[in-house]
Amino acid sequence: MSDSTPLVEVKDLKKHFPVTRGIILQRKVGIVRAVDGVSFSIQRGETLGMVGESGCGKTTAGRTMLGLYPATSGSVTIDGEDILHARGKDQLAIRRKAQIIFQDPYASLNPRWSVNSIVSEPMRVHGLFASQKERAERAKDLLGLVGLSPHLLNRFPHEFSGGQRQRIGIARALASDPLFIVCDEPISALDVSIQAQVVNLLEKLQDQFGLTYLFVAHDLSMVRHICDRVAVMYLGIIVEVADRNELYEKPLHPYTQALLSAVPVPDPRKERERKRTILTGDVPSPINPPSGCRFHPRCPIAVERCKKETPEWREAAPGHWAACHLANG
Amino acid sequence: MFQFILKRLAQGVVLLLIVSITLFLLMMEVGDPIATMGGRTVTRPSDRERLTRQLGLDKPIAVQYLYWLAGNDWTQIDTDGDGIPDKSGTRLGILRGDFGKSLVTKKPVTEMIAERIPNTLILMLASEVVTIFFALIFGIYSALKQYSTLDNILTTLLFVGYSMPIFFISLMSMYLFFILFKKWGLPYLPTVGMFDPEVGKTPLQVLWHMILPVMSLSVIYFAAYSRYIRGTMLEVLSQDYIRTAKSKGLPRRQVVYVHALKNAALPIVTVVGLDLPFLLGGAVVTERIFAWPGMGRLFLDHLSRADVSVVMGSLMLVAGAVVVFQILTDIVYAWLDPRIRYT
Amino acid sequence: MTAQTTSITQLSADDLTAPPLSLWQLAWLRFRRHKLAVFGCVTLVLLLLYSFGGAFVRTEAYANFNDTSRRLEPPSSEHLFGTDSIGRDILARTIYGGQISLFIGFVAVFIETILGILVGALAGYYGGKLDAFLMRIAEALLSIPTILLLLVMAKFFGGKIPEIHIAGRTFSGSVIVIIAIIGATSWMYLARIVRAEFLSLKENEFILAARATGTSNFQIIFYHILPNTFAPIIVSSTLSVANAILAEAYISFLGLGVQPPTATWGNMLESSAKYLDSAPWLWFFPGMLILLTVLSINFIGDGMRDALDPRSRAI
Amino acid sequence: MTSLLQVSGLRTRFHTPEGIVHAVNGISFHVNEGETVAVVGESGCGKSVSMMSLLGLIPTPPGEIVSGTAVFRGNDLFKKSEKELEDTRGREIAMIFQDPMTSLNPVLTVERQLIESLRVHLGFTKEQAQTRAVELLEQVGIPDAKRRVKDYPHQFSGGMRQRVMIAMSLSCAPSLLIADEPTTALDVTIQAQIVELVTRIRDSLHTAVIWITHDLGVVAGIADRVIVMYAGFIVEEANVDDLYDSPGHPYTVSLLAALPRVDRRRDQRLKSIPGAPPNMLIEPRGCPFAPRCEFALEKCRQKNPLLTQVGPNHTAACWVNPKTGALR
Repeated sequence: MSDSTPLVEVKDLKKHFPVTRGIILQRKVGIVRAVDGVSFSIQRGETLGMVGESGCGKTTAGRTMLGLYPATSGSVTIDGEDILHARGKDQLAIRRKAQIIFQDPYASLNPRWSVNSIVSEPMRVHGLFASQKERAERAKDLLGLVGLSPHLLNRFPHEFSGGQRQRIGIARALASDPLFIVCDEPISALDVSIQAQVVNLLEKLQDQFGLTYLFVAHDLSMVRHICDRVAVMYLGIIVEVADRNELYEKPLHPYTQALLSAVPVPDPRKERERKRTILTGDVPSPINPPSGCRFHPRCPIAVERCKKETPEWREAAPGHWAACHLANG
Repeated sequence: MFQFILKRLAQGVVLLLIVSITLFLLMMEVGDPIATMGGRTVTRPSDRERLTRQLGLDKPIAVQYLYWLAGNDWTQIDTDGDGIPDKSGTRLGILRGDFGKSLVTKKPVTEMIAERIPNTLILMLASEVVTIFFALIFGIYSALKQYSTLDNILTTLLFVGYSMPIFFISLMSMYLFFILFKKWGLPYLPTVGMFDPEVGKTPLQVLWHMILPVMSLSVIYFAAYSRYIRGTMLEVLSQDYIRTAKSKGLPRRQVVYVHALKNAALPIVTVVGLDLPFLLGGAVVTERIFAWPGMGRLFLDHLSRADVSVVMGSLMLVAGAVVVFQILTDIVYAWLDPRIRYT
Repeated sequence: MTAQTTSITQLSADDLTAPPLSLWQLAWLRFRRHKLAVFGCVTLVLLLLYSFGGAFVRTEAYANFNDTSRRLEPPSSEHLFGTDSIGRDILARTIYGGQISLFIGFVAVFIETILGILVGALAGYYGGKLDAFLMRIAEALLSIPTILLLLVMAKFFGGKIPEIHIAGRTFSGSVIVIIAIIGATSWMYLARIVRAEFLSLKENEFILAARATGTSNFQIIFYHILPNTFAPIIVSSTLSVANAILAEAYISFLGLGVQPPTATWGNMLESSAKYLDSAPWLWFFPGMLILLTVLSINFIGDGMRDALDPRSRAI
Repeated sequence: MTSLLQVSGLRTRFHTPEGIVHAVNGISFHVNEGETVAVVGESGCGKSVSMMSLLGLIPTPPGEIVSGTAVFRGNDLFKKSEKELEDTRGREIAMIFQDPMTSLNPVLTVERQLIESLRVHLGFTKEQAQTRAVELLEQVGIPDAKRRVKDYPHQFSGGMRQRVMIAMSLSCAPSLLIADEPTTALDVTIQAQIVELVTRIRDSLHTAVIWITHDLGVVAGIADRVIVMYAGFIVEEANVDDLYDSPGHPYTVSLLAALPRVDRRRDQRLKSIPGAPPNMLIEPRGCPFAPRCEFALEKCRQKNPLLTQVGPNHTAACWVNPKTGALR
């Protein structure tokens, strides 16, 4: 990590979805501010965790930054190149460097394609090898790398279990020799006993190839385990970022505090003694986010000021950023 | 909701315009209307020319369409062929409710349709009612007793009904209930027309004459409907909320008739609602076989004589009904399904 | 770390959850279990044999030969299905009529399928204005009852296409007309199905993965999404063959379909209603053949629906 | 003290075109009055199927309860007629399900769904039931209950719907509540709310709870006793503290080791369990966990160990002591 410029830089990324009504002639009646101005950077070889409740925009952020949804505004550079505004060949070249793995092991592999076609696709699209045979050889190597037997190359996804499918998805993501992988809730659909397999594999690959990850998840325990730094999202914005131990041990934002206190711990004695901050109510609609601090209607410590003023994004401790009027590091 | 209806109506009007233009263009080429007028052949070229002018058939298609659509009472037409318009038009156009006059009968199309519509509706609605009644009973029974012997037998029979060409079932039922019954000295069913001319058009006569055509139509619709209802019921019965209802210890009756049927009603209502306007078109084949004086026969007879106004009139009537019923179905759907609100 | 390496090597072929069968093989296994579908297959093969193999037994000239001295003869050993109102052998005519009826059914559906896939795929994948435009056309066509639309079109095209000669045989131009109009008026249902499939599939994660890699739209539409819509397309197209055969029968029955001397099962029935009592064989045999064909195709379609159901992942 | 529910030798299977799915393979357990028992296992281990079997909620066919008894308050549930079972369901044993989005009927108002059981089981009049429905909603913490009772399920958020489900299931004050992964579909913050709610209501009504889950964290907070299931078998049963302190089955040991902790700094890689759970289409032979077990012996592949006492109120089905690796 001698290179101090970050591999990935996201600046003020916004993704708004229009809300339309009507079946045929659609009319815009509002905007879902799914991602509403998100900035962060990821160092080479680092894993940044992105956590939050469902609907907070973490998945949309991960997908928009790869251009899978057209961004409303903002910029994303990967290895110095702007992925959102590149076109044609340039865009293809950047796409090669950034890949994504998904949550649903059933929906993320084309059921009509053999493992070989799936894993070779990125090589084919990017013209990485001259012949199909060479690509198949490389696909075999990749299968070995993710812990699958290379002779399964000509099988189809439905023959594999969820965990095995997730490995195939990882092999596909590795096929174009990427620098950066967005892990879009890669383990949340898997059984506990399989989750550890996949997480260990991701870590092994990171060590081996110096990969950089954005790890989107809602499982805070797993995020603490795998990530170097963690960003907490709430209603389309990031409310807190810090190194993992700093964040989990000294959370500054009341939302992060509540989130952490809600995570159950597999230890009955500890559980009995724990004091929980139980948040009331649900996440408000991202169509009309609350004024001021977006968390104020659910915040246990909110004051009058929180309703009016949007809190400033500030560094409360070295490397520990939070957006809360009341947080002091 | 009101806005939604207005919007849908506007879309419907556009749709109808497109449909009418397309059909009008097609109709221009289906044959020589003069040649078949009133069943007698016009041979003298001068007669032909005069008739063509009178009917406005010498005008460009666009103008003819305009006359058909909006009438020609605002313009002068040239009837004697001297190139000088001499008489103002009399047509009001379909937009103002004037469907034109039939070339064959010279009667206004609206009058002819009004004559036929009741005949068609009585036949079609009777079939629809019979069909839905039995299809609901069977569809629900069969879904509740899925894979029972009776379900299996009936489901297989449904396939036969579903695959049955309407003329085949009509001819077979005529053969059985008319010819064979007559031969065997049993009371036999009439096969032609709506009533016995000797007795007159009494309700009893119509009812008696309806039995065979309604039966033929019902067999075919029944198969399609009950397959659909059975499928919908099965789908609904496998939903989580049915399991919830059972877990609450509700009696089976309540689970089926309140929880399941109310949900299954949504798609069923939609399908029925969307099918209803097509009933106006009549059953061309059935009406032909049973010599039933309905819309289908009207359409068929006048199509073969290239009688544009009648054919266009009946087609546009159906298309218009389709548009209206689509909106009605949406409204009913919104009323039945609390999840849907049109704004 | 040693535990990790052993765990990886332990994952081998025997860890697979399903046997090494392709999706098509799985579908075939399920299809075979559907008794009615198997019955439908056998019947359809027999019908095809009857129509196309029968040509080796009876010549077309024989089928079109009218012996006015032997009109309306009931079935006998010489004329197994009897003779028609101008003394032609009905058995021979059902053989040649079957060829045309089946030919019309399959070719019309071929056209329908191509149109339906193209319209559905473009509308579903690109959405927006293109979708709105294509779906309005579909709606317009759907607002007129199919049979009425078919009749208008049959009348419009009637007699406009001259006779065609293929392999020494003459066909009425109306065969082409009927194929074209059935194809042109039936694609809307399939287009809607394909569109719905595309709408849901294009949001699937494997499509997102392909887009993240940089795969082109063309490849995504035709290599990624389309193969995943084959199941409903096949089912719908199979059932459409039955509908196309019925549609031909209806318009021919009404006299606007395929014109004589070319026989179809439909036009053999045209004036048979007149002989309801005196010559029931006139309508019984062609009618029965249509019923059998449509029924067997519907059975096959139902079997395919079960076999290709995407919800059942296992065998 | 006799237990509220005593299940013995329950065996449930499904006849599918692919073969017989051996979903539950002879399990026995009991639940005492007012006790919370957690049933833990991965997807497909038979935990939901076994509980739904008790209430006769398994669709038959394809499901079939092959054998077993389930004595609830002295009567065998499996011997009850459909009518008697209807009287038990909702009245004595209630159930809540995983997905609050699909478990409520979308076309009936919440009120309609709440008053049903009150009227069927308790013979309330419509007015009484309506009043009670509002009280129930207030009890489960739905603000503005009087107005919201007229709403349809889709007008509620996921957490609120689960509250409605809970209100519904508790309306007749059942003595046993079966909660089938009630928080799996919810966010952690909402999960905490629901867990807190169920605990509170359980304590006030003295209801016994069977809590089905795969989350060992939730179990630690709510359960008195834990049953661990694997491949249709119960592999371990213990009081909650004993289970976490000294798990007696290698599967439980591995599960706990595979779990990262939110309250601890990371020290090493997670210990993963190799392979995947067995195919339930194959008739089990030997210990079902043997192929993935680090202690597996030849014996394990031949014979499935029975649940044996490994401590006070602690049973495990394993030939080996996972702590020492020695044969028991």
